[in-house]
Amino acid sequence: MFAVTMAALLAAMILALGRLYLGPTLYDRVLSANSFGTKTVLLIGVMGFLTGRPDFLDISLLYALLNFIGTIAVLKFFRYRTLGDGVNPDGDGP
Amino acid sequence: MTALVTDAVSWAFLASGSFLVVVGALGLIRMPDFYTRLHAAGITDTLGADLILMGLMVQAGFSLVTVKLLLIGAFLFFTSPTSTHAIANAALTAGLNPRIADGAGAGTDSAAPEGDGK
Amino acid sequence: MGVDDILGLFNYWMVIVLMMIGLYTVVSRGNLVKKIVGLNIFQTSVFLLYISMGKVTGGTAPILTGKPEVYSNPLPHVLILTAIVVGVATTALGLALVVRIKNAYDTIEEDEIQAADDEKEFGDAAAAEDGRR
Amino acid sequence: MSIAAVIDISLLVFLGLTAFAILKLRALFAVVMLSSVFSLVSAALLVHLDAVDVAFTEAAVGAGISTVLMLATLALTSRREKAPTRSQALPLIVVFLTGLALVYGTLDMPRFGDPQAPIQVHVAPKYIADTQSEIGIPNIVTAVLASYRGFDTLGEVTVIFTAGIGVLLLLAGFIREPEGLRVQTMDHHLVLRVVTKMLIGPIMLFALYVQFHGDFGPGGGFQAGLIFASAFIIYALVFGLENARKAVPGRAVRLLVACGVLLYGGVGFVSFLFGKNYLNYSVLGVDQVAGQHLGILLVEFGVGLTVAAVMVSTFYAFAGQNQPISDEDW
Repeated sequence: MFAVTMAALLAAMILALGRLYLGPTLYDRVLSANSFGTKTVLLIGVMGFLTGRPDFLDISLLYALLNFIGTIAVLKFFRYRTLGDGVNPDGDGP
Repeated sequence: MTALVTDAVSWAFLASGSFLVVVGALGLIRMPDFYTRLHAAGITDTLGADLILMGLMVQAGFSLVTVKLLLIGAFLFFTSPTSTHAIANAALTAGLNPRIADGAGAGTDSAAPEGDGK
Repeated sequence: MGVDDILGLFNYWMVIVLMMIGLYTVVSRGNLVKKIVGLNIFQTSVFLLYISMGKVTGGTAPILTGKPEVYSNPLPHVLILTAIVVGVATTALGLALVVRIKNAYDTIEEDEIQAADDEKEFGDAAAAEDGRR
Repeated sequence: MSIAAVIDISLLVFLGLTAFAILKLRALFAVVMLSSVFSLVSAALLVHLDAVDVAFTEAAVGAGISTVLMLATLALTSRREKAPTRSQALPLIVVFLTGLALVYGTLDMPRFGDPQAPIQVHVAPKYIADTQSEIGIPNIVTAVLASYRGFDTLGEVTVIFTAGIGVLLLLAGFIREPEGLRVQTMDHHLVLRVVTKMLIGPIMLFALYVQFHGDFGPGGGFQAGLIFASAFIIYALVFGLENARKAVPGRAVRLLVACGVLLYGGVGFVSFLFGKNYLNYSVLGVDQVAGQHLGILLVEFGVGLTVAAVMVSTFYAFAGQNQPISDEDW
């Protein structure tokens, strides 16, 4: 059964990768990268059970915690065009 | 007997979770515009993920593994909707319009396709 | 060469494919950020080569369980673990260089940097042609 | 074919596809997103190849820090790659021939997973057999990293230290005080601010867990340092660099960069004083195992300190640049 779940996750990852490649808007890309992250969390979790040593879930936990840093950075990047405290020439976000 | 029951329950969870994950991914690739894709990705990130984690929890029984799975579930439960919200918010403020009815007005100006689509 | 050989070498072949994609990105693309991403791909392929070599069939992660078990080789893991962090630190250094190049040349395309250098050395482009003749 | 082989092959093919997509795409933002996916898949593959510690490190790097650094660079340079002007034929031929030569070289290699391969019969069996009695911790990788091969790791930490200094030297001259600039702190993103505030605590707690649980499970100083740095970076992203600098001043971070390496080197020096070899921790405690425990704990802490401080100061250096990207580069 773990193998079936694994196959489903891999198939879903292929599809998400396809969307990431196709775009067309950059928001589609962020979205698919983000959902790819969730699938990897699950994949690593299931993989632990499949190999019989499920005590290595720390990696999944790490992704679950940190995966949205990337999303926040992207959001800030597109709204303010910088990751620091800089200010736009026109004074406000687009 | 109990082993059989736990296996059956966890397999039911895993199967339905896998199904939702695949459906969500299909939606991600097949839906016509960004906002509908957002909706499809949401299925994977919340219910699909939680069902799979629940299936694993039933397998693990009462142990540290279950606690870790619970934590993963809890963090995903908070971070996934937050990032989805953030992306949707960013897209809307950047001027990407939802596609309405007969295919007109899919995405406009500033947030339009990103140069080379390939 | 049987199926076992192909399966037994597939990891290495795929590592080589990745390595070559990374190398090709570095050599053929003019954009400096893209070059650094190419270097990262190359780097990851080297990591995978080491880790693949350390894997033992039927083995498990080298964290002792108290039961008799076959463990994969921990030595490549140690080498690569540190290499990843060193890798991200040196990537940061490379990216910092890219930022400074952008400051100095106002471009991060290799060709344009080269052209700007030529211009500085030989005057404008036409004079450069004369100078070479 | 076993399930393991199928997973192995599909993940490798995945990596190949992602790398190819990175090569093809010219929108650099998409390249950054793809390289984060590349890192995710390689972490999954590393778990599959039993290298949980390595996968953990890859995850800690790929989940946030490398994406953030790449994006920061894009924000300071350009978002678009220009079309290649030169002929691509020569590089393609060179790469193809090199690849063929390498594939030819693999034909003599021991097959994947062979327990009799030369790499499996030297050195490593000794580590696996002796770790429990000599070091007394279950995680062999940590034992080798911090004790058996402590010299190597000291070298690596020094490289990280040097790279951090390099970044600071390259970028520090360009950090301008944000006087007169309006500090942008994502005021209108209430949801983000609340969730971030909620998560920073658990992230730091998790970093501490990884730091001090590294003897027993996957983890250690390198991973913990990266996770700790991620917590500060997320704070700086959402609440503004200025506020982050108030919480952790740049000077303090730069000081910590050196402190970590000094701690590592200092532990080695202490064992000198007891008349033993450099970095021989056995003398630090009442018996060998206790000494090794203490030594590994201190050394890993030094590593974590340096890694976290280097990453935070690198982020400060990148995010502190105030040169708005021009419209043609956007």
